[in-house]
Amino acid sequence: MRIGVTVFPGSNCDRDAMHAVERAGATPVELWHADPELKGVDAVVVPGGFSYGDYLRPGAIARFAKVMGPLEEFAKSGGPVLGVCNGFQVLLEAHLLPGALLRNTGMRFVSRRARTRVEKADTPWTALYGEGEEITLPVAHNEGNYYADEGTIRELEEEGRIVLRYLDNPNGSANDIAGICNEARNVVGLMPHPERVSDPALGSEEGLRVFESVLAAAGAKV
Amino acid sequence: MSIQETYASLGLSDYEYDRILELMGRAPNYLELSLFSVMWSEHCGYKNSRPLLRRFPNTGPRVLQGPGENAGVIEVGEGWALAFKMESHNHPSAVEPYEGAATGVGGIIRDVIAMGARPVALLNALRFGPLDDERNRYLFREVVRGIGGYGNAIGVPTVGGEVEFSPAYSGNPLVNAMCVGIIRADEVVRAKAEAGEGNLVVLFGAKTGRDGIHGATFASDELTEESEAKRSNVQVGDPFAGKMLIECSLRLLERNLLVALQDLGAAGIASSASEMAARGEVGIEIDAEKVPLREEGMEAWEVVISESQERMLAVVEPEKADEVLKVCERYELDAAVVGRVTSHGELRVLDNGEPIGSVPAQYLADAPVYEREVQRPSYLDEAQRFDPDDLPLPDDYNEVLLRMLAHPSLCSRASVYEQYDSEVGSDTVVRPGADAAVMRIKGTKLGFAVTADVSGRHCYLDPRGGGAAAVAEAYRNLSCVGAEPVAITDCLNFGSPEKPDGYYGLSECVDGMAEACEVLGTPVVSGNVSLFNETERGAIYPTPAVGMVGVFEDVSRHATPGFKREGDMVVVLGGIPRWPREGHPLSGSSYLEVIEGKVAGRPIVPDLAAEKEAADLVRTMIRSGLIDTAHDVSEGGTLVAFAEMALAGGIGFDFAAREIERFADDKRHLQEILLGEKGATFVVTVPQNRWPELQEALSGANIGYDDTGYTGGDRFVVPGLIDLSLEDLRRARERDLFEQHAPEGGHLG
Amino acid sequence: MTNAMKVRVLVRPKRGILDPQGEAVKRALPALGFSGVETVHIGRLIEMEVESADEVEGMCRRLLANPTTEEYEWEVVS
Amino acid sequence: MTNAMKVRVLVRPKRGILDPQGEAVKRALPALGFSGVETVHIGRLIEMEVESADEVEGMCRRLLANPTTEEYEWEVVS
Ligand SMILES: Nc1ncnc2c1ncn2[C@@H]1O[C@H](COP(=O)(O)OP(=O)(O)O)[C@@H](O)[C@H]1O
Ligand SMILES: [Mg+2]
Repeated sequence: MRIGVTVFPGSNCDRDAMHAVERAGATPVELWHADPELKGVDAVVVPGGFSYGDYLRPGAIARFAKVMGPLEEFAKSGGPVLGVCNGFQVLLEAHLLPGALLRNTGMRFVSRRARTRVEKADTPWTALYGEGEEITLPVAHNEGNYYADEGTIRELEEEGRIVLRYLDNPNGSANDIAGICNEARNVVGLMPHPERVSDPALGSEEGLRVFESVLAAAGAKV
Repeated sequence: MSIQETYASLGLSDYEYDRILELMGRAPNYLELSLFSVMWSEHCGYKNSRPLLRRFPNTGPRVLQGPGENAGVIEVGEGWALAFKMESHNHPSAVEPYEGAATGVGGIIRDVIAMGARPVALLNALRFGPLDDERNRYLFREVVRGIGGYGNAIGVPTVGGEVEFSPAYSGNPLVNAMCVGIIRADEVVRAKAEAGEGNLVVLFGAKTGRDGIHGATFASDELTEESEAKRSNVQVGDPFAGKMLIECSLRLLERNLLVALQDLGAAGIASSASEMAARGEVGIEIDAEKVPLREEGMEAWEVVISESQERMLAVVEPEKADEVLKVCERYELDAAVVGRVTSHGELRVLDNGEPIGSVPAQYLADAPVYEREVQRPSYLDEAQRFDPDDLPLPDDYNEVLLRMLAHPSLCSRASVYEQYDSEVGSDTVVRPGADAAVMRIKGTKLGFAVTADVSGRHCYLDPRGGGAAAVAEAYRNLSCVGAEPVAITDCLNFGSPEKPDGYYGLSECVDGMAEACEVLGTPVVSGNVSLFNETERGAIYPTPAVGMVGVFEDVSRHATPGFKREGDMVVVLGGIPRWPREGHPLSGSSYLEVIEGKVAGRPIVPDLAAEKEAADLVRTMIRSGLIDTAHDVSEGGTLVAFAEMALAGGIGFDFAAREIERFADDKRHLQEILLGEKGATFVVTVPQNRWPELQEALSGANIGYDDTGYTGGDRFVVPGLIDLSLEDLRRARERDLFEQHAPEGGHLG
Repeated sequence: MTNAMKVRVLVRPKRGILDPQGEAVKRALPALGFSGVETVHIGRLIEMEVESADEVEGMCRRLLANPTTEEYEWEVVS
Repeated sequence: MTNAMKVRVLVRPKRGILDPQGEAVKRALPALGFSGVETVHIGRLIEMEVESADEVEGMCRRLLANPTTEEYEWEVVS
């Protein structure tokens, strides 16, 4: 399986995402922001970082990058897409997911481990977790405070589209939301960084199954 | 302005100006004078410190590059090497803390890139005045935000550092940043403009503006609209451009497109070009009009000494220039051929073909050297006077421990390092909070550890001992995590060397450090000097920050300070202080400062041989897998070390009653055991069934040790003296150092 | 540059949306001795020189403001 | 709230000081399909309701703007 990893100017978790993809047993493929093609990949990860310096608003400029056109089509046709941290912000700005991420209520960058609960295992990126399973993932962000209007939040709750929830909310996020998916469930945005805990050498592999899930999901389809 | 006023405003002395006249055989013009002024500054020319720096050992079996390049380089193994350096940004941070700190981080990252290395770890050593002052709080908050703002965005993890507060730094904060980069040993790039004549000079990165041009000349002008517009600007960092610069530089090197590479620091193009020329023994010509500009109407001299951030200078073979420009375009960076390498040996600036200044690069590289008078300062006798027997005995150890743990210089640093991304890059094995950060090298079993240390208080009370102690502490910290210490970088933060007091501190600290480096086998491979750190209230404490790097053959064999299991034996290795005492472990201690409000006494002079023996033993035991839990005893003594280990592991501690009973009648000795700071001491734990193995491992060594208690439960107990829950300890120690601070967006200075 | 027009765009958090920055500033004011501030909201100021104002509305809608959380207004200032 | 006045503060990077945000946005615009933008500068918009305007100048100087890198202007809007 080939998994694309987008690289915008200022992306900085792209290499980490590729490393996790490799560890999961897939082949990472760099998708350069200025090239309007997905090179035939089977899934796409939009990694974290500070695309375009986070200037203006995180993700606001990146969503216009040339690679985003084909990526949006891919997402709409059911292709598995995962946005992590800044990648989540990009997917929100691109309206592939609803809502927005505001400044952390503490007004500080927050970098630490967050305890979370996997709420839904019926997405291609969480298939290998148990529903209700608690995992500890790193967070590192300035704008991770998920916001959407009441109607949207209700919808997300009712449709089971909150994929990951904080057990110790680090940023003020509505309903402790750490990750959501779209209606079709193929597009997932996560604020925490599963790729950073995908290697036993770093003391934890709790995030690796995110990447293994998409392989398993693809395998199931074949 | 008279000529004398002009050179004085550029920071040149009469003597230096005469020297320039003599060298040049004519009067220099303003541009040339500017070149001398920056190249002969302490920052670039080390005119006050060069003879002192020669005292440092700088070679060793793993040293690939010692001082003199943009960063030092050491060998790790399997062809991997590490480039690292520490640098100060004290003055800019005092003026504009956010940008000062941010550009400090950016600058040190570029030094590492210039060696061809990929930056993989950042550290910082910080000093501020006490937090009860609004300005100090503002500086602290903004410096930390600036470090995070830059490091987080550029995607290099900030994995360690240190922060302390003391009135000695009020108004003169210290902001030292360190960067470690990784590189293949055979691909180290040197900033030499070799391959001589005909090669081109390419400037790439951000556009050039009037940033940081020595505003001195305008300072005395009347402020008119025009002079205001021309005034030098505060330097602002752009981590986004910085990130592009890293990727672009590494891509250029990977594709073998560069002959030499150099970052732009103080005095911008002029100093980088002259350094390259001097090192390569060639000349360089710069066409000022070819430099991409951000502002209109800049004069040629401004262009070549501007300190705009996020720029690099490269020497390129002519046939590769187009390819270089194309790569820069891919990373959306400005790039232009701005000059060429020549054989005339001069740094020559041209404006549309007209030479507007020309100086032999060697002259610029050859700053005058001052050997200052060394005189023992009078404050020392007074400060060292301390009779431990006058010290009150604590009547409530519970309160003592809680107060110590809550003190801003001893409490948890989490509120600082949780503002830093410490994991981006996916190489961080041990995150901030331990004695040293541990990093792996992907695709290998190798790893490295890195720490930054110094005690200003110790250096103030005994400069030579304090200098040695800083190196020894770094050595301990690396050994505690299991790394083999290899080499150091340093940043010498001192007051004025023109005052004998100040020069004494500098000279003594350097001697102490040099001796420690010698004995411990950790040469100095890079560093930086920051002098004149003084306010009207006097000089800062002598503060030689030490950044030490160590290596692992197998990074999975490392240790951390947190207790791991219930029922482990807790052993003090190096032993608790014995009587009759050889020195006073409470002299100059944290206890004395925190509880008694005194900075006094002469701290115990480090026993370097003992430091080495104990640390090496700890490392050997970690490597062999015998221990996985270790912490050194430093600020706050064993009591604080035990408490930190209990909190880090979330497991309680019970001091063995018999140990306490032994000293029941000797309360002074007990106080020294619990709170003294004597160096060369570690706390380790072993499962009880491996205690014989530990004793066996220690049997041949000339090191005292005491089994002082057991891990377990959720209380911290020293029988008859302390009985606190871990929750009590946590509440005291885990304080938010920023809690009463104003929010972002604001100035509030 | 000759016939460029200056445009000023103000982007502010939508009413009712959490504004952590504004809140933080409001909380800090009393400590500095400033009283009588009832609300504080913090947004973005964007100033541009453009050849024509035709595209400004589109830029605001698509790029400069996030319609989920922000509202904007713009004007030609010279 | 009854007799509160609304004050608008505009804070912008000082002239000549690098404005990385503005630069990056300007550089990105053509690729996003927006042409004809010659300069972009990004600053802060602060809107407050205050009981009196007497202290606004002081707030700007001490908290709302950083005098080293930013300039500000303010006005009462209602
Ligand atoms: N300014 C800082 N930035 C990042 N990490 C820091 C900073 N200050 C302290 N730390 C981290 O906090 C921990 C405790 O620091 P310190 O008390 O100085 O340790 P030690 O006494 O072992 O040298 C270390 O892991 C250190 O790296
Ligand atoms: Mg330590």
